[in-house]
Amino acid sequence: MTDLKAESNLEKVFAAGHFAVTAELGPPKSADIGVITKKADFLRGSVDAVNITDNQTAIVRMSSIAAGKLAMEAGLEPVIQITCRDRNRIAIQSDILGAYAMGLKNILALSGDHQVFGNHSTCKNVYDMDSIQLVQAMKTMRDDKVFLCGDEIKNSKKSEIVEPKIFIGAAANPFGDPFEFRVIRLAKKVAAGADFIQTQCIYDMERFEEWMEQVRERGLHKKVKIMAGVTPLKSVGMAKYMRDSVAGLTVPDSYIQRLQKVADVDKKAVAQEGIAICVEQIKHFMEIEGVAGVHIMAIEWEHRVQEIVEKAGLLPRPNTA
Amino acid sequence: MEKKIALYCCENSAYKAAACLTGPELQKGIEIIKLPCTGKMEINLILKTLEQGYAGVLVAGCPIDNCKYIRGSSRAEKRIEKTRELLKAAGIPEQRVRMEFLSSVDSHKLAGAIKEMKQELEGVMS
Amino acid sequence: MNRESIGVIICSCSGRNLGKQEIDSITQRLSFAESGIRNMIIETALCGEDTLKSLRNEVEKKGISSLIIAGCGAARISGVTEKIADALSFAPSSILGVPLFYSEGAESEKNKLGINEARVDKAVRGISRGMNVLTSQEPLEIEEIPVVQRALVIGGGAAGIYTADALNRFGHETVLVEKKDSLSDYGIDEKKLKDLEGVIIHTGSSLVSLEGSKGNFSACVKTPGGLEEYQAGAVVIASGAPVPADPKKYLQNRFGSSSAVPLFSLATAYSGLPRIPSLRRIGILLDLDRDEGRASTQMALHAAQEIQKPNAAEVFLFLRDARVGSLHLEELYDAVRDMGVTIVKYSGEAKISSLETGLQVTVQDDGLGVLTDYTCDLLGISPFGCAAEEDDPLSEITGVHLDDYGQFQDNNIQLMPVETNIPGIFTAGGGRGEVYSPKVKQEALAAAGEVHFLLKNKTLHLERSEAQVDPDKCILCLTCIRCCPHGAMHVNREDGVAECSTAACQRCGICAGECPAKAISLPVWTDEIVLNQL
Amino acid sequence: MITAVQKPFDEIYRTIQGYKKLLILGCGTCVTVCMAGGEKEVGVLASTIRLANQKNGVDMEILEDTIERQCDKEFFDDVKDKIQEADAVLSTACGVGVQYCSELFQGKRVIPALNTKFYGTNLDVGVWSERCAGCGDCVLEKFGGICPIARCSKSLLNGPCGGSQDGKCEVDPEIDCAWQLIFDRMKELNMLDRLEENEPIKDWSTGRDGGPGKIVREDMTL
Repeated sequence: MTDLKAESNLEKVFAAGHFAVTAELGPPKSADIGVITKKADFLRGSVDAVNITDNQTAIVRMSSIAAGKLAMEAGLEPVIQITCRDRNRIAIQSDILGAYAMGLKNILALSGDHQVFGNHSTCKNVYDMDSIQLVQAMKTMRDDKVFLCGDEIKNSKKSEIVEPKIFIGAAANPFGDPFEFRVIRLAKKVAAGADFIQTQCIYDMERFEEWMEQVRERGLHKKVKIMAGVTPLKSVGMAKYMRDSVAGLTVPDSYIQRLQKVADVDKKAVAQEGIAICVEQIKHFMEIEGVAGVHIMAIEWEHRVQEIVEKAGLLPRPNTA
Repeated sequence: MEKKIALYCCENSAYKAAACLTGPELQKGIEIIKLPCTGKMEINLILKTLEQGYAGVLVAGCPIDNCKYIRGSSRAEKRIEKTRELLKAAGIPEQRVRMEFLSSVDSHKLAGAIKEMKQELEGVMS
Repeated sequence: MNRESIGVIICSCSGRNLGKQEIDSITQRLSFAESGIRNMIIETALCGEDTLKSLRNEVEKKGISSLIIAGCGAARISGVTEKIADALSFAPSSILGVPLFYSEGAESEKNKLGINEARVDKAVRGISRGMNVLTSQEPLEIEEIPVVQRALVIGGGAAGIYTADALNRFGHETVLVEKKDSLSDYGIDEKKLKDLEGVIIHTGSSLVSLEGSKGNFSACVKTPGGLEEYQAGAVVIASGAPVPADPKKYLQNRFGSSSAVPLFSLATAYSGLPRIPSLRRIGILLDLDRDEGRASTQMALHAAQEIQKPNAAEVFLFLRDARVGSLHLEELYDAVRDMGVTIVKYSGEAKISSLETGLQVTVQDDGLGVLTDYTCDLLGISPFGCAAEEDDPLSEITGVHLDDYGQFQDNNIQLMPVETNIPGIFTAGGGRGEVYSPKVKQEALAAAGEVHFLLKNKTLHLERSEAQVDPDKCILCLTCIRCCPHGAMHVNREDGVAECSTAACQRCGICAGECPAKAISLPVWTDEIVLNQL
Repeated sequence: MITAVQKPFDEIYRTIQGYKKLLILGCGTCVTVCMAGGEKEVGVLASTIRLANQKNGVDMEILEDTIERQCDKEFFDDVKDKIQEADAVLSTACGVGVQYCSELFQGKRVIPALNTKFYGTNLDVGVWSERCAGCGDCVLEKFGGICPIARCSKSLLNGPCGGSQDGKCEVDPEIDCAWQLIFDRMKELNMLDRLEENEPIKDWSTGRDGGPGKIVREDMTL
């Protein structure tokens, strides 16, 4: 086994050469712990780690670190998401120390959705750093054992250095514009120190393959673990919404037609067809050189994740303990 | 109190139409002021007219695409719209300012607009 | 202006104006003491030649330097004031017309020798207001601008050549600039070209820049021999119709089918089609992107006639409106219809879709009142109905506006046919959408006439009533320069302020209405003067 | 240029209540160019207030004046007396002018009539667009002359976020994606390789975050 940086479960799964599986867990819009434990029950055993979103779409939720700690207690390994929207470098470095101290080892850096989309659209955003700089910041703290200001990470002159050993994640959107910049941005994230990448959810397999080709041309897949993102389609309506209203997403007509065909016969069977498509996609990802795992974003559909993973032939998940 | 209307007319069209207004009910309480083009009409001139006690200001110029000076009527239209917004924001009936587009033969149209405006003013100023 | 030098003329002609008693009442109410009006002149038939003569004497005798003329309705009064200003050599701003509004039935009331108080009231107020206006304004200077005795004609097609020829005959030095390498490319005959002797002709050349204004433009022309500078008193834009450069290619690309051909090559394309036992269906379409004129109608009718003649085809002619108001066109139209050509008048847009063979034309058929499909083996489309692929660069260079169709000068009833938004620049022919040759010639002559009218006065006497920029207030925000429809505003770089050209300014006041610093005023129409009328 | 827009009328009207004599003071520079507070706007605002007062039966005398710039004290000389005479000044200057006016006239109530917006350019008559955020450490050289701090909704320094679509920003399809502009420009300049360099965390202390700014040109101070 190679030298591990953070010794998280996710890192170990990658290191052992497995095709990794992660899912997503959105913290509650309240202080209700039950929401987390319930979702955790669905996911436990089916995935290697779970992303805990950070005030996703700029809507206030329980903090990702607190929810991550609760998810860990419920038997999951969290990937803590941190956006650059709400905190400056002081707050973020402090949170990284705190998260690590509580045993949270995976952190994923994001720019964050702009606040205009959320429920506090009149607030001030921060963006002291961007996501690439945040990746760099985590690497600096972990590998150079210093804060961004250059001070060593220790409590006093005499005390020892205790740096946060974080497995560093970042996101990639293969479909945003300008397309040519997408792979440059990935390269910058890798250069900044990202250990793993999760992509935006993918429907347009052709465009994704095109992007992966660019990734391989630069040899990036050898430097970073790339996890392809998927979101199972629950209905024809959802498919059309994703196609028409979500920036940067294209849902091929063939998928929509397949769902529509099923819907015409039996409306209840559409979800099953959506899962079938998702499983096909995962199997396809496993064939693509350089894809090291899948990130399943089943929005409010956590209870179907196990079925998807199972049908993709990815159960049971490896035990790294 | 007599509700007077200041009728600002473009000399190329509406002024000629205004000259042919007939009937005492149309001539009464109407002050006709000539402009070289409604594009000369400034927002502040409209407001100052209202300040002087006029109940309404009716700006009448050439049809948008037949302004002798190409864009005078369209500029006037926008300024009148802006003036109405200002009045509304100040709690003053926006009906007190109005714009009409007509050619020199459209006396009947102008007469209609004046009648309508008088009625509207009757409604909002009582 | 002081009150002593203002004269008031009330016209009491036999038109539907005021009666004697009413005039008496007016003069009484405009009492000297109160209004300061000293010079009251009552005239009958103000516009007559004899009256003008006696008026001149009276004005001189009394030392009158400005006039209020009350008479006629508004529709006529401006004409009358202009005429009097001209006869008395008064500056336009020193004569003010006060229309005497009359009501219907005034005639009969006058005969009754009664007094219509409302009318008298109006006249009194109108005249008093005129006094306020004239007394509150300073006399304006007159600027003399020498008119450069040269005309510049851009474009050497039919319109340009006829214009240049006419100007040549008027005896004006004329420069003709043509893009193509030879004028004969347009099929103008030798004889006509010979007429142009004396005209300075630059072929293979184009206008690069145009500055200045009416009476004194300076143009830079790119010629094969290098750049040439010309001063000119007037400019005529006679560039061609804004049609696609290669209509055949354009139509083929646009409709993805070689069955769409330019109307002028329809007959050739038709004769190239292989013979089949059944009748061919041939379409002819006008008014595709814009309404077309008589030239297109004529071309379409001729094409229809030619193809229908051998009786081997069924011909459909699609048009929004047939323009046949010209000698022989009406007859031709009837003849074509009698031959069996189906004429489909449509409204709205014509939709053309490509079929496996041929095309389908879908139009709202005015006659049937429904959306109807017609399949055609071949469709001849008039290139003059196609939208311009790009704006004529002359628009950018000269500042002359293009209409929605990309043509010079929209159909603005306030402008004479060949006038443009820039004084001193005229336009004729294809560039403004006219391609029917008798009409093109007419326009060319009209444009030449306008230029002649401008150049024949060696000097322009212009009253300095153009928009005035207060240099202390102007902050050069450029708003006026961007807004002026006539290109009259420019930057005075020396003083760092905006400046208005006396010759180009049309006195519309749009700039004054926009200026955020209130630095611009229109002398005859200041806020003060306008508000004084209330 | 500094740009501004007029505050909603009811807000202005509320703030001027209770004064018997109000001076509306225009500024003849930036806010005149952006059509928010020049002589014309002062006249329009004065008339609108007078009309509202007429309607509401409010007794208030309104004076109007416009000076060259409200950010330089010499220009206030012409209106000193008027300011002293008025109970309050309604300034149609940017935030700088309003404050400076109130600084110069101790004890005088100075009320803003505008909302100051940004440093921008006049794209066309009636259209202004933000170009600079005044960060105090210009980065334009690196980005082909297009500022990601002022023009990217998230001020990202290392490339576009995932919300860039067809050259537009996810925040509003009216906004151009600054990074699309930067990318296109750098491509045109044949300098795309420069965008591959990781841009380090920015020192924001040179701008607003470093506290209120002050510039002293020692060679110029008297």
